Amino acid sequence: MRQETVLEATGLSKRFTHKGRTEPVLNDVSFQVGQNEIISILGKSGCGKSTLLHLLGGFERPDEGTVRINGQPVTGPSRNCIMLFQHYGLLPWRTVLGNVELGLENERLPASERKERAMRYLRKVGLEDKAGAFPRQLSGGMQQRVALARALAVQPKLLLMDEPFAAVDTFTRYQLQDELLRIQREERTTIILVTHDIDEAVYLSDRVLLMGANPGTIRTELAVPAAKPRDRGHEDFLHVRRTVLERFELTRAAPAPEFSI
Amino acid sequence: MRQETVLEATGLSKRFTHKGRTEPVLNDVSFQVGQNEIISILGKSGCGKSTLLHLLGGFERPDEGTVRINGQPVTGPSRNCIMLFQHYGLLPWRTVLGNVELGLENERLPASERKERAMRYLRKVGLEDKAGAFPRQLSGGMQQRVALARALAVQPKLLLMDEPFAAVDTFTRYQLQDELLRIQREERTTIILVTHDIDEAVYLSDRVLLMGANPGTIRTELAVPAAKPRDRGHEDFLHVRRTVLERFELTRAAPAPEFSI
Amino acid sequence: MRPLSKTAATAFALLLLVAAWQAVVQIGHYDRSLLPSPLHVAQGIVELARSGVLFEDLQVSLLRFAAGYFSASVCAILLGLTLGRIRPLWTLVDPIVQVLRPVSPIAWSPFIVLWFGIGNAPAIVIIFLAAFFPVLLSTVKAVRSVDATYLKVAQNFELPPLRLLTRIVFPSAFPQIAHGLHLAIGTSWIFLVSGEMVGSQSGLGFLIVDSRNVLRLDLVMAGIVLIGVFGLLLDRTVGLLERWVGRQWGMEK
Amino acid sequence: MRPLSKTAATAFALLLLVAAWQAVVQIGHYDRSLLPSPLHVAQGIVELARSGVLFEDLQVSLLRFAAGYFSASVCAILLGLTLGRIRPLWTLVDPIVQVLRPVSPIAWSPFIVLWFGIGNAPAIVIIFLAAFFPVLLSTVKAVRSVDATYLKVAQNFELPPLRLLTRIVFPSAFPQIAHGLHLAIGTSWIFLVSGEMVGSQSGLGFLIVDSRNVLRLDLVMAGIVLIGVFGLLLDRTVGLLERWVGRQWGMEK
Amino acid sequence: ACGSRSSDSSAEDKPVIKIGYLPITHAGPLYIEEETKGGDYDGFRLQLIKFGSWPDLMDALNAGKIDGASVLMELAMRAKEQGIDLKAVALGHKDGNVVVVANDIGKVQDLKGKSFAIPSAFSTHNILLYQMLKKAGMAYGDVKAVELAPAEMPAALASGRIAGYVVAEPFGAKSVVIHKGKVLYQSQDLWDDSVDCGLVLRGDLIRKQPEAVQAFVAAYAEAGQKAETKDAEVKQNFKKYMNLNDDELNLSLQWIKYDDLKIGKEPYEQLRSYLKEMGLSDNPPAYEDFVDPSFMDKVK
Ligand SMILES: Nc1ncnc2c1ncn2[C@@H]1O[C@H](COP(=O)(O)OP(=O)(O)OP(=O)(O)O)[C@@H](O)[C@H]1O
Ligand SMILES: Nc1ncnc2c1ncn2[C@@H]1O[C@H](COP(=O)(O)OP(=O)(O)OP(=O)(O)O)[C@@H](O)[C@H]1O
Ligand SMILES: [Mg+2]
Ligand SMILES: [Mg+2]
Repeated sequence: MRQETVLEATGLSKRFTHKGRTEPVLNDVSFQVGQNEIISILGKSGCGKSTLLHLLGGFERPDEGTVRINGQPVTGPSRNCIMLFQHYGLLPWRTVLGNVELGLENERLPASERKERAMRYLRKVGLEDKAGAFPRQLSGGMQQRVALARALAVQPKLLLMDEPFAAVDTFTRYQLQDELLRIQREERTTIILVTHDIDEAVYLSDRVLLMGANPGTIRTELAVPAAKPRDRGHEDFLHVRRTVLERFELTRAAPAPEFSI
Repeated sequence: MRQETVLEATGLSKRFTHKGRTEPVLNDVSFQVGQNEIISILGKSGCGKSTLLHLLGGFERPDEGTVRINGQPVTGPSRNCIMLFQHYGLLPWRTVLGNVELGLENERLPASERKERAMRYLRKVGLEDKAGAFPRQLSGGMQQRVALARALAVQPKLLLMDEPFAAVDTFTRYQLQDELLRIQREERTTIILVTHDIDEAVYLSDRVLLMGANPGTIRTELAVPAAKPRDRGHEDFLHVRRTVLERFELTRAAPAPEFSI
Repeated sequence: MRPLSKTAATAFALLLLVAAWQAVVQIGHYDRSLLPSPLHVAQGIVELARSGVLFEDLQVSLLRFAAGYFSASVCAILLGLTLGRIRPLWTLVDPIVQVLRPVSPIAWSPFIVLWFGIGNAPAIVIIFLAAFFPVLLSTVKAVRSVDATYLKVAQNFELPPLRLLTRIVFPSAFPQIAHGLHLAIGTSWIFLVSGEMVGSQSGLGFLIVDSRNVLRLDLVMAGIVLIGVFGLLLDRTVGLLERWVGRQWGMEK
Repeated sequence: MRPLSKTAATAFALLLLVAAWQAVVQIGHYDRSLLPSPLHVAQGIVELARSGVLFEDLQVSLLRFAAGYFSASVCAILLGLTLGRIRPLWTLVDPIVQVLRPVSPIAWSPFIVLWFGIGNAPAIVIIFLAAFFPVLLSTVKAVRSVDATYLKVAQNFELPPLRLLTRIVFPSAFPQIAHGLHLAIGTSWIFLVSGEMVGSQSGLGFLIVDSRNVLRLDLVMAGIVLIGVFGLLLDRTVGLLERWVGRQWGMEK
Repeated sequence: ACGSRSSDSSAEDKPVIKIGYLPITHAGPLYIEEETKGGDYDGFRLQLIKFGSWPDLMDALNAGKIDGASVLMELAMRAKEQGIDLKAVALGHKDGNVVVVANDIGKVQDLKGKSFAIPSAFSTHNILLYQMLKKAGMAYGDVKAVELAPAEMPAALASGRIAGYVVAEPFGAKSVVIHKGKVLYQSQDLWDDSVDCGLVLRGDLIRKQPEAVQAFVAAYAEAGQKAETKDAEVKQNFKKYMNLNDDELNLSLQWIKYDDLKIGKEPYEQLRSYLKEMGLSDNPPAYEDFVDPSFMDKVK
């Protein structure tokens, strides 16, 4: 029914040992992501979202379970599957162009071709004219765009994004979300993003995975039927949003337990 | 028509000189805040929100214009008007109790009474049992509550909050917003808060001041008629929300200019 | 188990060092009086320990060091707090410090004798000087990098100036000051030898200088070993303190 | 205008220092040969400059210093990059460094003479040692505190190990390494005097030691002044470099 | 200022003899020897190397980085005892040490309980202190002997930190010239023909280059004779090495003799017995083992 499966996580568990105490952080997480999908993982702080993303990207090994990308088990980080970090992970001593070229230096490309390819992706995120600037000279939103261009330049099968827009203000965030949708449409990249922002999850994704904590599990999966591009004020959007709020008991109907953070 | 005026800002302007270039950051900002009101100042990153709050609190002097609190011109920071900083400004080497007592050490209070008063406010924010803990042992949400207790303990006329909930996740943010409303009802404090989160502004405030940038000015004032406590899913709420989105051109109706951050 | 394995690693490392030393002695065929072997030096240490000289020297050196180091720390921290808060004053004092700092205690010693005499005083003064400048510099730097938010909070609660210094500036700068104290213990311990060259009749530095005078290089090496080992111990102790401060101040988790 | 006023402040500060010195001389009624006045020392400097000795000494000292300092920096950075990346290795090497570091060059000098002879070599070796340890320690610290995100990015783009070191670890650690280089220039310049005691026949350190031996304390003081002033200049130069690196790397705005 | 700075590097086959010294009056003959013919003699070339302290000099000598030195005889004997192959071939000077005390010290007994500086326990100066106390009927422990760098002694005396000192020249003359101290004894009053500094060479040099050594020692003895004239030229040459003012130089030259630099068996045995008596050495090298008088003997 769904398109070809890009990522398949089965029975992922992860424990951390801290000061001699072993605590389960993730327990039996399984899900699949199809070609060209955008999936959001939504959950409270500390529920294990980043840990899950690190397992998917191969940055850490699960204690149990496996991750497969295009059927191949993941044993370490690879260029197939690029992670975008919350604070962008741009190298401050390189120019914007140098940053985008980073991922291409590995390939046997002549310098001119490498530069051209990097410029193509910079153009795509609208930062052509900033190629010579250093990251510190850019606003947070621009930096996130550079990181996106750098990731796309190696043409990965899968993009992992860890709270990609949490550090920019609401207005910029809205713009970046729109851009991400446009670029994803053009590049047909598969994206898994982690967020604690309900609106973001609903606005961007085809499916939302709601995570519970202690240990982290996927509690519910919610498909978002509305067609993209969506209208943040539209009734369909608001309906899904309300469903999520209710799932997390955040509407007036059932008052939030007061001191449970 | 309105209750007694607590704060009165008239014709505030502020310029910063950076590398020999003088740039206006605020231009002719005027507004009034009444007793027991909650006012949000909403604007994009870098539009001068923090600068405005610093002028109101007396941390910086305006180049033009005056700030009056209860009719008295503000010449410097004072206990009348406490600022809550984005990263809470808790002293990491003091316990939670020690932090709350900080503002009380100036008063001629016996130690026992001081402690009692601090504990009263800790109880109010639900952190009685954390009195002996250090800030680093608390989650972000708890830390913000400690900062709130510390501010309230000196019983200021006015509370200034700079993006108070920007650093916590959405779920915690919702809870903290509810708590802030409850406490404000009990203490009858006047609050001015700065935010870039549209939902937050609409959910909390009696009036929203929309700021424009370059230089920062107040473009519109928007009263939020809905009674508190509000329902984030309710039609009244969504209506105001939509109005704000439209003002900032963030709904689909008028597509956002793509690369203007 | 962690600290145990760390001690084991340290012991193993020192063993390696001794082995390397033995190898140099054997390969180079050095005369015993030019480069003593670890065994000879061990014998030297035993000889010193037996005669009681070792313990006495150690004690007197540690006392002198403590006197110089602690008085330097206190002075440097108090001065640093003041200078760090008053920016124009520091602009003036900074060049003076930078001119005085790079001058070796050996160069100063004729003047130190003139003002402080011989015996304990010059050793203490030289260690004082060696510890004073690094602590002063790091205190000033620490004070000047105190988070502006804390200062604003203090202003907001109307703390009077002295209380601002004791309750906000000092504790807030303390982790970095502690780091400075840690660095300074290493750099000032080096100057024990220079310090105890000026008319001292006891101490580890004197032991080295004196043994050099009488061409007992095995005892010079014994002195080096003792200075090295006690330097390591001092460093580790202050390092622990620094880590504790760091944890207490919430710098690390 | 800023740098100008800073130079003015420096000049004023040094003037203050000279005034304080003159005051001490006058109040203490010290004999000229025990504590020379600024004027006498100025005469001494002029005398040295006239005879050409000053320039020669300065040149030879700066050359020796440069040789010791740069070779130490290169070695320490290369070694530090390696040790910082391989944690168990550093656990072993750290105690060795901490034992060797606090030993004064004066104590080492019999062995330095044995291995390196007299003349230029011991001076360079001693400056090497004095610069090596601080740079090594700060490089290791810098490498170990490289932002984990950068390493993950590098893994993600499958950078090979050597390229990881040159393209990610080194540039990322560089601002902190530059700070270490800045610190080390001060601490190693101090050892110029110790270094030039061992059979050197020229240099600022030799000037001081030699003048001390013939009781020309005015020339000793002249040497101190020169060492101080050049220490200040070296410090300021490397400080500028450090600031430039900081700006380039986006550490400050 | 110093001759050794600008030793021309015209390389020949002649052996270069590197001799270490400290800038003291006691090394006088070496200065004259190097100044004569610029140190370029038939059969060898002399290169003087200045050191800052005795230990630095001994390090270089023991490690074979210099071929010989004008050094305290006691230190050289000590090195020999430790197994370093050294031979003493001549004296540096005769007499020339003075006991300098603060102006308020009238007699030896006044020193009781006070600090008194010597350069090193292994020195003629320590023996002189011992002799002086013994003659005055006091025990060695009656004064506090402190080891101090010679350069620090005048300052320590002037500021009252020590009551007196005995050390190589010109440090004694220094205090006298600035009126911060006075001469209590000259060395010959305490120990006639005292052995102090000696010209010491490494054994391997003597074995490999006996002719060069002979030429060197001959020139040395001649330089001693010339130094003994203490004329204007000699003083001029001394000042190239010591950077002293005239008063200090004249005074310290008054006290010293350079004419007969042979190491006699008698005074040497005296030194040995003092070393044993003071407990400084159990087994100082015998005259036959350590002193090689043959070179001086061949000088007419
Ligand atoms: N390396 C580690 N060692 C020990 N515990 C860890 C480690 N990494 C994460 N944890 C713990 O695992 C839990 C989940 O962490 P994680 O960072 O995955 O949460 P998150 O959902 O991403 O939170 P946030 O929204 O705050 O980023 C937390 O309780 C954290 O303390
Ligand atoms: N001390 C200062 N010196 C020079 N320029 C300043 C200073 N403080 C602020 N500015 C400038 O003033 C403008 C407004 O800054 P401000 O911090 O008030 O914005 P803001 O609305 O609070 O932004 P954000 O949402 O990112 O916190 C910015 O362009 C900033 O660069
Ligand atoms: Mg996370
Ligand atoms: Mg702000």
